[in-house]
Amino acid sequence: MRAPGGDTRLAPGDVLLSVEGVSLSFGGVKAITDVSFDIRKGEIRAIIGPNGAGKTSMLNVINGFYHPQQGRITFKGATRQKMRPSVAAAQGIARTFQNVALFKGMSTLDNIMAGRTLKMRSPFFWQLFRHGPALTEEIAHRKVVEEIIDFLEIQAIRKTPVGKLPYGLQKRVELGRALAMQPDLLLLDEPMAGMNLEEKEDMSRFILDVNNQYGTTIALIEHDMGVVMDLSDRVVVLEYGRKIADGAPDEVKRNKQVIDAYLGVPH
Amino acid sequence: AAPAAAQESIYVPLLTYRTGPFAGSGIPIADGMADYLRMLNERDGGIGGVKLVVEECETGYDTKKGVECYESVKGKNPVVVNPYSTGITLQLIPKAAVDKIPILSMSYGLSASADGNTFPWVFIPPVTYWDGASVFIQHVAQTEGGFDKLKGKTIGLIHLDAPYGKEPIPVLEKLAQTYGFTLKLYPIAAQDMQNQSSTWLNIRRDRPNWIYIQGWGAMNPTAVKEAAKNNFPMDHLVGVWFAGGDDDARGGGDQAKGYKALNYHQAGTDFQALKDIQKFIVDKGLSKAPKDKVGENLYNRGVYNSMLIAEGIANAQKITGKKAVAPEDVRRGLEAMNITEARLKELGLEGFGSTVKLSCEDHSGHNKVFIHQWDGAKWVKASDWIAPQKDVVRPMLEASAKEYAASNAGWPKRTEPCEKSS
Amino acid sequence: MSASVQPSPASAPDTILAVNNIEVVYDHVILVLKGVSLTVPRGGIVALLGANGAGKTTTLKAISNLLRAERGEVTKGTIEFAGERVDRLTPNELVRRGCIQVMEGRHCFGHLTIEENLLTGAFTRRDGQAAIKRDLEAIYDYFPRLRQRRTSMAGYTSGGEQQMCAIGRAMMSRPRMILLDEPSMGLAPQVVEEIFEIVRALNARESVSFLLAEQNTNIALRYATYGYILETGRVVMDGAADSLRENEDVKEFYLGVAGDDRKSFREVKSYKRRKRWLA
Amino acid sequence: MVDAPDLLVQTIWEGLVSGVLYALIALGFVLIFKASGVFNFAQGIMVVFAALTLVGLHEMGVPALLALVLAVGVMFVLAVGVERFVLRPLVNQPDIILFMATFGITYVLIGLGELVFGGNPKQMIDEQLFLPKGAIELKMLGGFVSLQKIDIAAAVIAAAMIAALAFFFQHTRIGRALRAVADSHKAALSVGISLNQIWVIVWFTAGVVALVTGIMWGARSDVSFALSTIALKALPVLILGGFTSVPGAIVGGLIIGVGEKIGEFYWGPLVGGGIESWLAYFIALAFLLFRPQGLFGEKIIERI
Amino acid sequence: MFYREAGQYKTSYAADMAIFPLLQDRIGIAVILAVLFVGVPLFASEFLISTVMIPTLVFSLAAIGLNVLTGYTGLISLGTGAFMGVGAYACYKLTTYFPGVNIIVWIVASGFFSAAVGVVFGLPSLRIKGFYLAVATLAAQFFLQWCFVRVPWLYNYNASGAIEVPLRTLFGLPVTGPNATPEARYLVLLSIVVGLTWFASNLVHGRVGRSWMAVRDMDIAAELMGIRLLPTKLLAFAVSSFYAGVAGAAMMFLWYGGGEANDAFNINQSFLILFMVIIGGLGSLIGSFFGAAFISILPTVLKFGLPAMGVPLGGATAEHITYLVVGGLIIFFLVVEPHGLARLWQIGKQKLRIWPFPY
Ligand SMILES: Nc1ncnc2c1ncn2[C@@H]1O[C@H](COP(=O)(O)OP(=O)(O)OP(=O)(O)O)[C@@H](O)[C@H]1O
Ligand SMILES: Nc1ncnc2c1ncn2[C@@H]1O[C@H](COP(=O)(O)OP(=O)(O)OP(=O)(O)O)[C@@H](O)[C@H]1O
Ligand SMILES: [Mg+2]
Ligand SMILES: [Mg+2]
Repeated sequence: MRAPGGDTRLAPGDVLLSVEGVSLSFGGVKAITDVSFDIRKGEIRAIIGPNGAGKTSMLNVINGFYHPQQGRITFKGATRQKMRPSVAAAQGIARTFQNVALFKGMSTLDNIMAGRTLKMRSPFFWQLFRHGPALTEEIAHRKVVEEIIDFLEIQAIRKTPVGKLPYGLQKRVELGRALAMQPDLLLLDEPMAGMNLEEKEDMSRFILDVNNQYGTTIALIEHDMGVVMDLSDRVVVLEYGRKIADGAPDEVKRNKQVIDAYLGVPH
Repeated sequence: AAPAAAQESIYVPLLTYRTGPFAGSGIPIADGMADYLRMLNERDGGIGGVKLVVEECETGYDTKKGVECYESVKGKNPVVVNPYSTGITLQLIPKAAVDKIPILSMSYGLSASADGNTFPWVFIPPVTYWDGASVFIQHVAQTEGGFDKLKGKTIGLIHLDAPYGKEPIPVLEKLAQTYGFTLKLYPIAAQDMQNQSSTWLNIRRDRPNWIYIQGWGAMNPTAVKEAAKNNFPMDHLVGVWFAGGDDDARGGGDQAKGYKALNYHQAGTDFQALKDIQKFIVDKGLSKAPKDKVGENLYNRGVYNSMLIAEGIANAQKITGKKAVAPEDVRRGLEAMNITEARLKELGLEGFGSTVKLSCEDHSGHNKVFIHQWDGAKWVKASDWIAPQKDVVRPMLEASAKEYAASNAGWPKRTEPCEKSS
Repeated sequence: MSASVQPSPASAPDTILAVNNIEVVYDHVILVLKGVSLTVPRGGIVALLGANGAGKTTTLKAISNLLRAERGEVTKGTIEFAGERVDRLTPNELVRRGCIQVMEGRHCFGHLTIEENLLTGAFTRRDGQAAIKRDLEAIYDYFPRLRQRRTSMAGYTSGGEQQMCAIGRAMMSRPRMILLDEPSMGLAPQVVEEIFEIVRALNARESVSFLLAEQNTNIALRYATYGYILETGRVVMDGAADSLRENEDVKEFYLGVAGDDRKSFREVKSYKRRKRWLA
Repeated sequence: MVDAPDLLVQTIWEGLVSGVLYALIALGFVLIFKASGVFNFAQGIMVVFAALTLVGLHEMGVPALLALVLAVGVMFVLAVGVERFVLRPLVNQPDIILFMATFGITYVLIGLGELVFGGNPKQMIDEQLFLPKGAIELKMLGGFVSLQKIDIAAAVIAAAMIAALAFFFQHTRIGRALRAVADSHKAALSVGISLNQIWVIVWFTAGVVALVTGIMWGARSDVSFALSTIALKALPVLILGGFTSVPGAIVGGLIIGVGEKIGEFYWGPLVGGGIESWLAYFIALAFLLFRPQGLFGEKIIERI
Repeated sequence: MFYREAGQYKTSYAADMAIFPLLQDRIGIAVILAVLFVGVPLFASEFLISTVMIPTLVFSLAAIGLNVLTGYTGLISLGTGAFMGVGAYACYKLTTYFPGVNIIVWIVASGFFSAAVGVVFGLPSLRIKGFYLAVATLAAQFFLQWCFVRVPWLYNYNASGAIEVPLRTLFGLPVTGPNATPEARYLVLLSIVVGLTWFASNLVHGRVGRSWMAVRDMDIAAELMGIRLLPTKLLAFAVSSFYAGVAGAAMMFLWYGGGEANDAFNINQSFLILFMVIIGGLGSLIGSFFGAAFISILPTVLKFGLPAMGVPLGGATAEHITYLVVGGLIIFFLVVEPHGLARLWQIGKQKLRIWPFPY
């Protein structure tokens, strides 16, 4: 699915993205206060925390939708403070959303194809004729997309407008759309909310496969501790916008502060 | 109006507008037009013994609908078409020569179409807007005490910001040069017809001595009201004939007293033909017009218009000897039109309107106009008949007609033979 | 919990909600429910389980009459609430009769503050400002997070906060029955637990009945008394919560326990073919 | 610039007056938008229709005050009709569809109004309704400023209405429900807000506002459907003030009114006049570039 | 029964991506084109061609343009009328400056001028959204309309202030001007419409169309996926205004044959086109045709049809009733199917597919 070599300078285990001292507030609301952590290439990094802790906001900062008042983000060695989201996308950051943000009027296929827009280059002129380079390109990308569709087992809903799909499938299509961008860093915001066990298992499988087979780095927000503990390599815990713990799942699980703030009972 | 009936009847479509933003002016005109023709049917059994089939087609003063109306009546062998809107007329002018259907645009439409050599199928009697403007200036000169008094005066033109409204500008500009007055233009966009306060503030600043209104519909009463509000002397406010409706003045209330407008026919019902309309149509409940509206200025405008149609047809019958005349015949009939005082009397319209004499070259006649004045309740004649400055207007018209033909590449040369004037 | 009453669908007086063999069509052509029947006993907590797209949400919307707003239609069958046919009522009339739905996917009023959101829940109430105020406080006690954010516009709050707001808003109408669609979605584990405790408390104290569509089968069956399992628009299995929890198929597909141990998500090696209870 | 100071004063006064009248139209619009999220294109037509009903009934021989009551009644029937036949079946549809439906209403009202009362313009029965007539002429600054009494009345009435409505929206139960409905039909339904009832209330209120507006406008010019084109001027007022803000309507109205009068008066002649037809939109656009939701509009929520 | 896709398997992506993947649809299109190109000019009356077919085609073109903007990109515009006007004046100026070049070239080329103007007025769309943008586009409408009157250069300083359509020929046959037969004008127009529809269809089915729809459905998500909003929106404005411009030029030159352009391209025109797009179906090309046909034919049918059917109505009353009926029908169709005639059509086809079963 993914031609190797999107970025060859970093070896697995190197820091792909680092967040240093980021603070973000909206008027009086402090969504994030002085948070630092890093994401290494090839890992699955979970971000957990109680509701309103600032997890989604953190992802929004990472892909340029929110601009932090303080702090620095370094991605692939390049530091930035402010960036248009489309630029972040071009650099290789893709994501899914907590409240499904699919293009509701479009079919599954078109949604995932839309994920490839950045990679399509044929000139407007040929688009008019849907011929020559435009057609070749369209077919090439369609192949990639079909692979993703096969991979996610959503062949049957290829042509269904996504607005009509049940929630769980929408989440899957959203994952497909993010995958179509062939990102270096994939941000998943509660990909398994509203899924039953079987579907969570499927989704876990997909996430692991993306991670293993294509070496995509993943940042994952999830409230299902089973999933988080099983899948992730390292976990960062936020509460009220502050980082309260960071480490391997087992460590975090036993952290008293984390238990009080979030887990309730030890898992 | 089936084609089969064409032998025994003459089909006269009337493009009218009883709806839309200008319905207020359109309704009385439509009533007047229809009632006069129907009266001929009732009283005389038509024209020359041939019944008229009168059919209204609603345009809403909308060009698109108007053209659609034209297309729909075109197939039914109409002897003459009355577009009743400058926009629609402009649209139909090129078609007329091709479809061979005469267009009668009575004192509206394209002023240049007075040139019969270029526009053999278009008629614009009894006057054009250009004539109107020149009459207005003459009236100003008369009131001020001579043309030399115009020098240094400021004259304003409030006009609808559309081709219709802009018609008088070239003539006024020319006259301004000749007589040395300053011309100020106050355009009013169609959507601001009822929202003229800033225009009138400008007028207050510029202090023009006279104002001419080339307006239509709701624009006129609003202008009259604003004039009153801004203490503009009413008798220095003069409307073109289409700004002389009863409702236009009535809207201004008492303060509108003294407001003037050009006209080429009288208001009221003191004419035999109008009495006949009342007798044969209105009293029998055949008219759409409320009884008290008969004889109002715009109603009578409709009557006058239909009188021209009827004369065109009657002339055609006379020239050709046919009874059920064809469009081409009526074109000839119109070209040969010569309505004298005597003829008006015959028609039961003595003193009612201006005389009309058309010819092969002159499709307008540039006939006489007078000043109407609102006395607070009705229009009264406030001047003698004034002849337009044909010497000024005519050359301009002809030049303009040439230009038109030139810019419409392939404009047909006149091939229709000229009629000996009857 | 396990010692609760076994509802019997036939016992009409004890039944607060009875859905009889309904069929639902979207857009005049898409048949989604193909004859679903279920009953909720007065004071019962009934869980509606099933995979994505099974039709849980559709069933709940059919009951609360929100379907029409999405161009869906109940083409067959009847729905009775408290012994009265309700399938022709407006949602508003149903809320007045004491049945309210918490919709899947939050649906807070984005431009209203959290507090205003909660107050809209009391729209149909007629018992005076004081009582409403009291309940508002009670909700803030249930969800302290909401108290903190009471003056924020709901549109800006986090997903979980919105979910709490939606549930609190429904509670503000003092219903006799709540239709809960995926209450646990997007909530922190602690809060999920709390929500179900609230459900239990309301049920016990004020005998509010619940019909909940929930993906988190584990917790749903722990709190519910009875369960229905829906697959592609049909009820394929139903029974008391305990018995469902013991059922092997349910265990495998919904609870994720093989034998005694919970499997790790990492170990789900190949994709399972779905096994269906299809007829 | 100020070569005639009395004219400047008069210009500002005229601007304020038209601003108030624009604001009145905008107000009816805001009501409906706020309460149902419907961009009610028919508001302008409703103004004419209401006034036409009033005048038309009077023309048919109904005494003025009774005609006023009947016109209010007609607006109520209209509200019920709109709710029953348009809004109810279109609940939860995209905004643009509802917008489109109000075009349908526009057509129906034009057709109905002209069919019943005829298309010719009518005089407003301001005297019978005890509205003041005439003007106060103030000699000042070497000239005069004339204030029409009817305009003063309009300003007073508008101020009162706007204050009442602003209070109603922010501080009452129904007001809150209205805003909820505007946010999401679906969610509003789910919490038991009776959309039907709300819509009737709101459209009726908007109808009454339209009637008042119609009387005021009608007294300045006359009552005909040509008037509805002026109603378009309410649109820049709306975007300037914000679709959802009652005070925004009045502030927007005043800014637009004064802005366009001054613009036309001082700069219009430089380019041949008539710039009033578009100036209002550019003024609104300029403000909008800095506040895309209008001066007082609800903030556009962008969150993901 | 006959409308089943069963057995038609796609063996390549290219085949699956075809715009009409079903054989039945392709045959249908061929038949329709044959009727339009051959049947109509041969058998239809002049009245039918000039008051039904030509207006419908012109409006279809404008509706496609607006659909690109509103239906596909989600930007509501109330300035279509003015953009049409820009096209008409551009064509007028071009053909008077370069009378030698074929008029059809200029009709199409005039689209570029309105595209440019469209882009300028599309700039605020970066910040302004929804109905706020819709009202902002009215600035374009009124400003341009003002220019049409106020800039005499546009109408070549002629006295009538109107566009005067000169005689122009194609292969020696007059296609514009009073001597052009309705059939000739119709065929020229039809060719333009078919060609531009094909382009539009290619665009919306490819990358460009997907970015438009992405921006429409969820602009934030689109931006986070790397679709740059401003260029995408401006492109939509450009393409949309291009179509509007060509429609405007076609309207003046192939339908009206000249006239008061200020009046023809007024605000009502803009609204009318918006009607068509919504009634026809947002985001559907075929819907644009349905909508254009519906809105342009319905009043004509009512106006000339009712009396022909023996309903005796005076002109004005008929007009009022037409208003009532058109308004009522707009509401009726929206209620029946808010997604427009195109969706009704689709549902109809779907029902046909599963016939004789209800679902
Ligand atoms: N655009 C915004 N404007 C105002 N407040 C905001 C905005 N975005 C986020 N917040 C606030 O910041 C806080 C963190 O929100 P965020 O969405 O990041 O939480 P979260 O950790 O994702 O929670 P959840 O698990 O419930 O999704 C919340 O209190 C939220 O209300
Ligand atoms: N508005 C609609 N139009 C057409 N089909 C719809 C619509 N809403 C839902 N459906 C279809 O109805 C079926 C059932 O959907 P429903 O939302 O009831 O499932 P669900 O069981 O709630 O799933 P989930 O667990 O994902 O929420 C799905 O196949 C869906 O595609
Ligand atoms: Mg979140
Ligand atoms: Mg669901």
